Amino acid sequence: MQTVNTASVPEFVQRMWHTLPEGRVPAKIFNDPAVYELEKERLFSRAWCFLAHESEVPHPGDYVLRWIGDNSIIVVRDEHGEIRAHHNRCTHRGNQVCKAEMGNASHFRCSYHGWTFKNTGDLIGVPYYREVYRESLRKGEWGLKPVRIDTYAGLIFGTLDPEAEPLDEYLGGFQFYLDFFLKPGPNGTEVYGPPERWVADTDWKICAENFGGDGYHTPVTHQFGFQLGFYPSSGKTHFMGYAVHIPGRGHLIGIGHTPGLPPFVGFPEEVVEGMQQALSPEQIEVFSPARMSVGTVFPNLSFLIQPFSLTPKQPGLKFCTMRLWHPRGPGKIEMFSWCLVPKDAPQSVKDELYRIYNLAFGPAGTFEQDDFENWTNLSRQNGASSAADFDLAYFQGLDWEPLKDHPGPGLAFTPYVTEIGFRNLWGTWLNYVSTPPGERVDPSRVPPAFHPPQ
Amino acid sequence: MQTVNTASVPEFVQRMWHTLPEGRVPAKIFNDPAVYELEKERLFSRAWCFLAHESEVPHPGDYVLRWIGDNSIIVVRDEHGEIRAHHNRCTHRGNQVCKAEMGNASHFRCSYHGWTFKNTGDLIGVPYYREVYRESLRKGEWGLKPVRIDTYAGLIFGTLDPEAEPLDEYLGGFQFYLDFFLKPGPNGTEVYGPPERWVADTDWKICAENFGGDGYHTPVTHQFGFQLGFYPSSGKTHFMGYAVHIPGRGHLIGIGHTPGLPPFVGFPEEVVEGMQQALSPEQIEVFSPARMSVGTVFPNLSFLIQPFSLTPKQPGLKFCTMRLWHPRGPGKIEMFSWCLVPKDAPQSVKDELYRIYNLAFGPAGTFEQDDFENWTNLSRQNGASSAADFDLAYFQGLDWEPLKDHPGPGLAFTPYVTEIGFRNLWGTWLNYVSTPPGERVDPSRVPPAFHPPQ
Amino acid sequence: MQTVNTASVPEFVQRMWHTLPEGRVPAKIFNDPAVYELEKERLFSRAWCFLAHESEVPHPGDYVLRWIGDNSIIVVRDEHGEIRAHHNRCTHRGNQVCKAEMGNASHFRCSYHGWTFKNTGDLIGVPYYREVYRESLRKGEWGLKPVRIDTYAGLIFGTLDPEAEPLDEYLGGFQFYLDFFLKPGPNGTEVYGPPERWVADTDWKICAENFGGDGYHTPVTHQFGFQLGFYPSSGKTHFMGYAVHIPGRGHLIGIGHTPGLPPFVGFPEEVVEGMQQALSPEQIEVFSPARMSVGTVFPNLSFLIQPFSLTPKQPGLKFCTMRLWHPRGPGKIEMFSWCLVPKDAPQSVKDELYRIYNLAFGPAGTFEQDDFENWTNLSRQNGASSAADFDLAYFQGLDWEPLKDHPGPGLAFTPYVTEIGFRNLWGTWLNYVSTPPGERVDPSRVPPAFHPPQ
Amino acid sequence: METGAQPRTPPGVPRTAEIPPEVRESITDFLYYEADLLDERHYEEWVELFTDDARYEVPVRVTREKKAEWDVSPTARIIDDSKEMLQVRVARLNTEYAWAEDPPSRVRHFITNIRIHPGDTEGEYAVRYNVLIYRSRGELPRYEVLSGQRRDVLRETPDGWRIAYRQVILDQSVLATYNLSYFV
Amino acid sequence: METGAQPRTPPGVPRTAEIPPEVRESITDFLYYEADLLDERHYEEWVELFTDDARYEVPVRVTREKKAEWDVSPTARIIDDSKEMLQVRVARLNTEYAWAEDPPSRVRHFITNIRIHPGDTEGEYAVRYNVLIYRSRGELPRYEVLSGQRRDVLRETPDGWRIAYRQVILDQSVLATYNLSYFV
Amino acid sequence: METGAQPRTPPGVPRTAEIPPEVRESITDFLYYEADLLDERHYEEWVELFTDDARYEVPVRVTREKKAEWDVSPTARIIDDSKEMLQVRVARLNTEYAWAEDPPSRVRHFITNIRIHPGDTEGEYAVRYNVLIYRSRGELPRYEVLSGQRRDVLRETPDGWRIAYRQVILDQSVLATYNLSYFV
Ligand code: FES
Ligand code: FES
Ligand code: FES
Ligand SMILES: [Fe+3]
Ligand SMILES: [Fe+3]
Ligand SMILES: [Fe+3]
Repeated sequence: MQTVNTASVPEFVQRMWHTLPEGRVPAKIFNDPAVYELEKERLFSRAWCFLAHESEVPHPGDYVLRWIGDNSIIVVRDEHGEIRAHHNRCTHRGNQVCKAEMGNASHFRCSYHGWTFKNTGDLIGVPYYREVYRESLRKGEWGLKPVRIDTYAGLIFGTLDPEAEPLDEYLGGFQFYLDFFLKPGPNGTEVYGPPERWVADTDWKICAENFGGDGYHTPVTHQFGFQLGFYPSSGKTHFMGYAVHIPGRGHLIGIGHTPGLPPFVGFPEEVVEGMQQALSPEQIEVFSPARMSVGTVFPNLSFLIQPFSLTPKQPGLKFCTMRLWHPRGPGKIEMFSWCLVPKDAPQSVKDELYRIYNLAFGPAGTFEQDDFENWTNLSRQNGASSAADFDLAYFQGLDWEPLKDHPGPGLAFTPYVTEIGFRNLWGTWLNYVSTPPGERVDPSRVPPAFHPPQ
Repeated sequence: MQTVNTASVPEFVQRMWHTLPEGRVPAKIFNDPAVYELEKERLFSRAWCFLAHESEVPHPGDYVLRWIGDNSIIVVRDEHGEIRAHHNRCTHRGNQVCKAEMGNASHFRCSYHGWTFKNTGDLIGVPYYREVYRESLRKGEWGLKPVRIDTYAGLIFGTLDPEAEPLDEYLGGFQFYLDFFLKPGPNGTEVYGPPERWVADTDWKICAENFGGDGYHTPVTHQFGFQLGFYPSSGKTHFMGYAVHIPGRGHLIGIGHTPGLPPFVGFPEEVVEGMQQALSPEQIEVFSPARMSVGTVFPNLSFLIQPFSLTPKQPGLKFCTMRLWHPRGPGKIEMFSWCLVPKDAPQSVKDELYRIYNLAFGPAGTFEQDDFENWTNLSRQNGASSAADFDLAYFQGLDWEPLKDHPGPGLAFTPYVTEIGFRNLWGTWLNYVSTPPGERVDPSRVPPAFHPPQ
Repeated sequence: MQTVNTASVPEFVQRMWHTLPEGRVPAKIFNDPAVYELEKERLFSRAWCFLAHESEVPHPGDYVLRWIGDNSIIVVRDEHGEIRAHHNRCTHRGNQVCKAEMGNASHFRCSYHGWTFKNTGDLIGVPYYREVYRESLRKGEWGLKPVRIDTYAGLIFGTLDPEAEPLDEYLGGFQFYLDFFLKPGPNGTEVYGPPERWVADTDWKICAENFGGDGYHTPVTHQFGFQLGFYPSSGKTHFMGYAVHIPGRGHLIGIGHTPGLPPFVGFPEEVVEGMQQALSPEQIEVFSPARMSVGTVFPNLSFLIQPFSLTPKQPGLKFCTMRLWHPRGPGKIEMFSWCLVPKDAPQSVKDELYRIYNLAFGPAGTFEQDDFENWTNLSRQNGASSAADFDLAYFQGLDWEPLKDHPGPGLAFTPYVTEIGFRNLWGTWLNYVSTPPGERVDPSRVPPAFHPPQ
Repeated sequence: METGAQPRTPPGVPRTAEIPPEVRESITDFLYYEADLLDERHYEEWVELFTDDARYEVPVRVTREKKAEWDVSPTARIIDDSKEMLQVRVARLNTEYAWAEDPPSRVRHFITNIRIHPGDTEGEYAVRYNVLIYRSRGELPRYEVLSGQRRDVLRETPDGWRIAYRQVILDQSVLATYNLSYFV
Repeated sequence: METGAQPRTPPGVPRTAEIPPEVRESITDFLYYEADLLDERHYEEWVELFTDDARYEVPVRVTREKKAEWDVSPTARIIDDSKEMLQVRVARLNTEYAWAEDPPSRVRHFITNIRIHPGDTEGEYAVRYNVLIYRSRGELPRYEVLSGQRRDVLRETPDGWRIAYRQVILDQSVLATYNLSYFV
Repeated sequence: METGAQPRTPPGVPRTAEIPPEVRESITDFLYYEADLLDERHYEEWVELFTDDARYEVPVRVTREKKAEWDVSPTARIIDDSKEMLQVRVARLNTEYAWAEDPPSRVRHFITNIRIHPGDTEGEYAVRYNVLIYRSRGELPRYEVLSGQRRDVLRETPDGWRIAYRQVILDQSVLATYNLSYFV
């Protein structure tokens, strides 16, 4: 849209190239209409965006309706078992051809004039074709507009950018860490039922940052958990562990440690075995001591594994949640929250994990409630005019040194509580929104997120 | 507003000059904030916009409140029986002087400071005139701001453009076709009660197009009618008939034929007689065989005559609906739906026609429901970012030849189902929104809607 | 924001420099998105904005939450009894640190990561400070961002402009008139309970103008009062009295007279004594004969003293209301309505004054209802496109002469009903919104609001 | 000006005494049962709750001056159905082609303020009550709330209560909904 | 913190047994009748349903911390009327100059959750119930919904039930309405 | 497709006769009492109204085609609590750290359309009713309205009625709220 072009990159965004390396982030990036327009034009139009988990469309014809930016996308498994994504827009007049969140369909028939598309996207039916079109319509060119997709470990991503680099390159080694969430066993994970969906007046970015490893908020935002005795830990050691990020890519993870925890504590026995088969020695070295792990795939997909229980003072089980912080306007999101369970686990274990997840997350979740309380308030405050020249403090770990002997990709730091990865996250974001349409986004332009003293 | 100027004609609108003649229309014109601003500034500010039917203000003092663009307009019959239109804005501070949808008033008294205007618009009362104004207020200059109006066959139109050509020229011969809806007898039509009004998240343009003669959607969108046995026709012959448009003017009509129908079938006897008196031989030639007719006066007033009945498998009666697709924001309309009945018909016939109309149209209408389902979904999909470079297929009849022997004005094509008139409609729209304020809109600039092979 | 700069001062605002001195004001200034952006950037960011009355925060730790423009501001009395104002935004991530409208707090603890600020604004608590910040965070620099404040007679004002002239200069002599509302006795006024708050679709400016002394609307908008016999006055003499404004400053007041009223009629005895002690002879000369007084401190704080009673045909008591017309969007306000009572009056008098105020003002007030009816309708009409080239009539008193012997500051005119002060009000407004960021607003640029014949 | 269209029951002083408790209870149960049939989309059962001579009216509401004679149009209707016509609507909803209700709306009828008066005919009761209708649809968070008053004539039959007449006065003149594909 | 202002009836365990069914029924009918008078704008009849010593209070609701002592202001009121003052409001509405209600609002009161407790005085009952108020006005599709709880004291009189005290607790601190030109 | 999840009570013909009036009255009173405890935030008393074996379910609602088998997910839940879990939520709300409810929401539950059927067990009743929930919070004029149907199993105990099972069917698939920090 002509209403968004280089000229309209707000001053506070341009300023960020200088302030970010010094640990300052302009508050207004967390809620601004012009920023939202930039993100639609330059970020969600080019990044690999999460669409669905393969287990949501297990059978031929199964589909779910999802978003890339503000575009409705059909994710469907075709008759041959191949997963495809199409724009949910009839090519005749643009009517919505799929109206359900999920279902099964061999074809989509438009309810306006009846054009019919196979779930492969091919246009196969045009009423009165001979009578009114004669030669003038080439059906082959008018199928549903396809969306380029790729998958990793059950995750289906899509991008609107034909020039986008392959998903593997985009993930840039973060797969090493994703496996912890996605490979609890040789057969990986599945979703436990459809996601919980709701809307909130929060900017998506603060959520993505928080789940990028904000261990700093836990003892305060979720203080009730300590108060009621859900955590053995006093909060004293809560900051310990590792923070890892992929420079220039934005992806990041926090891995919390509590000294003296037994390996893989809190996982059901079956799952521990599964992980030992599915993970590499390096991955096991990194994750087996973890109390919890939380990470974000740039821009807006996050994962969390943490221990919790239905009542306080229990040993606690480790559940896994996957969440998408989907932007739906300036300072607005639509939330998708899934519980991932090990495909190989017995149903009783899956049920128990889901129920624990449910007490903590989802719109009524005891953790989720307080996170959204903070994020919605924060977004409102950062949307005010005075936020345009208000810099937020991102100083944690500015001068730290990365770990030398970290077995995984990316750069690792200790302790877990730090803001190094966040600076890389916002540097990556800045790189996208500063790169005009037509130019390629060059990861090497992202400034380093830390600078140890010489 | 300075926020709208030539510079901000979106790229996809400019592109249309090239794509439209090839049968491609950018999807985003059907829902975009910048397009809405353009339409306010360049279309509804210059076109002849429908205000009311004369039968809505039969007596001196009768008024109704209507819109031109986003401006509230009082349509009132003054003491001398002359119909007038005024801006509904007090000239002192701009307060709304008329607050009811309809009523009768010899004058409008502003409830803020009491300035009083005759229904002619003249300012006749100013409190404390002598004490506070002395010489400084010339009452003669401060009446309600008048709106230029003109009428045809009971229809009252208004325009905000003092330079606008006369209504007759603007209609450009479409009167020939309007008569079918407006002259069921020597005394024409009247409205049956006040209009039904409701709002919807649809762009007005897709509605105007649909009622410009989209016979293509009927067998699909309104398939229930065939299913339940309301139509004898199988749908097989549904595409037959004529489509007529006025080049450069946008007006268009579709006239559906079903082979072997008796003339004027479905009209009450009295009405048939009335039409035979009121219509010319050429008009009778065109309309007597029509199964149904549906047309749009550019930009957003439409008419439909179609047969329907209270229960399936009845012969069916032909009712007439008039509807205004009034824009109320980007991708939003306020709907006005009237039933027109022959003034001369007996009350029992009027009642029956209205009841049939009512089962089909209005917010609960069995036809209207499904039209709005499609239009709202379509508008939402076409409002997404990806719609900006998504072209819709408008190929029907690209290379057809107009009929040589058509007795009416404009260009006629057969069969009825075609998109030729739609291309002329959007070409006319494009001409308006591309013509900057100050310049005159030149109908001859509108590209031809078809190009037969040499 | 780059979306607002000199280039985007609407044409109708620029036109005002010429039309205002002739008594014409473009209707669209009373409801326009671009105007609202200008006001955020240039007016509310620079003017002295009313925050609270000192009696709302009587004790150390007492706070209320208020607005400057669209920014949330904490007004708090610190431990030493000093009143302070802070941005309600945590300096770490921008979370809202104070969430209640009023309360008492020695410190504000952020619920996200636990940063803790004293009510002086000082940052005194940072979790894991040593572990994660080491040297990198200088606490001294990261307290709550302070807002510059100043007070007059119990009124607390704040400004976001460090360059703003002192409050005294800004008030420019209007204190003389404010005293009538604020000094009913040596100890001044206090609020009677928290304000009534509600929202309405009206532009704040028409409210500020109305309470700047629009005696012209009273006999019409509030005609019921005469009808039911609440006022002895027939309305015939309603226009009499004085209108005063401070040139270039915008402040203005209307003082209504009814011939032959005894001095200070309608005030409780105790209050009359109080005023005689608290006011100067000049002030007493001006106010003792007043039937009522109503005035506005530029931009959006107003006061009214008028007589009213719980039932008609009573002598009536004079209550005082203070109101803030706070903008919350284009053509939208949030309303704050307080009742001010003399601090020294007996409780029974305070109770009675409040109850009378309550019958007249607040969302259910018999006067307030009709004012908002007019203002919301007026704002809607003036928000329409056609309002951009529609000039409103501001002719009252264009050629009047100011009174020679007026004992107070500013320029005084008689009668009370005139639009001279309104022209100065909008001239002052025009001066602010026309002065680009970075430049100083020069009061001398405001055109004279009247020009007597030479 | 009153909002009523003909025939209408004036507010009228409560006449409890005349209505036996079991009638109050069974009419109340009937109205809740009927609402549940609608909200669960049991349309065939629902339409059978109307008598063969039933009439179902939703008049157009118009914004008029206070002094106007009516604001409920005596002529214009949104719905003016016989039982046959209601059956047509139900039959339509049961085809595969009622696009407006596929996916179906999520509708809830909140019935309150039930007041019962003896009808003009033996065995009939004039029942006036308020109805708030909540509707959401599709995967959008948006919802709509309609408010109105229903004015029924209920008839006692061997099969239980039946609706002989229903008029629904909606509290909007420009309806804030894109369609009434559900029953109010 | 509780939302109540004085005097208030605590939720209290239901005491059905103490309230005769006919009292429940007639109080319920009375409240529905009263609501209908308001929604049909029969204001003169309506105001006569108050006792001469009646008080009608709508306190200001304030957003406070959980630990605060009150969130219903003990001092600030939106309305604090005697019967005479209510009569003034009604008289005003009946002039030609009540602009805020011309054209009139379309208002509907939804009365639910009626709970009746014996009052402190013989023949009085403390009645606590929820009220949802829907209002639309003019030719705009917009509408507003107010929610609150009414806390009445109803008195039995020879003419039937009368309202001796009414307090309406509204569930907003910044009211989402441009005026309260209608009765809550 | 029906909206119900298992176990569900079909609309079913009213069976008033089987429910003694005093049971109807006391169940009605109980539900109003319970709503008031929630709206006044007496959570400890409230949670004690559940039986020790109670289950409280809020299933996820999904937008499906008309022909789909379900739109209330048989697996996905927003809440799936035992009494212990409800007690955890209440304990949390009573800490100083339940930020989402400090300041507290202003919540009002409007209970309507109560229909009572005999339960499967002696002394139990299946109660199905509609609930409209109004919530506003903070100093913003915005509010939200949730609509749903509750399907309870109430058990008679020496202490009065207790909730043995509650399922709340919400009428949205994408919830128009940023959290459910209050009980639906
Ligand atoms: S819009 Fe899909 S077939 Fe026409
Ligand atoms: S605004 Fe109409 S008289 Fe002043
Ligand atoms: S946002 Fe306040 S402590 Fe982090
Ligand atoms: Fe968290
Ligand atoms: Fe159609
Ligand atoms: Fe006023």
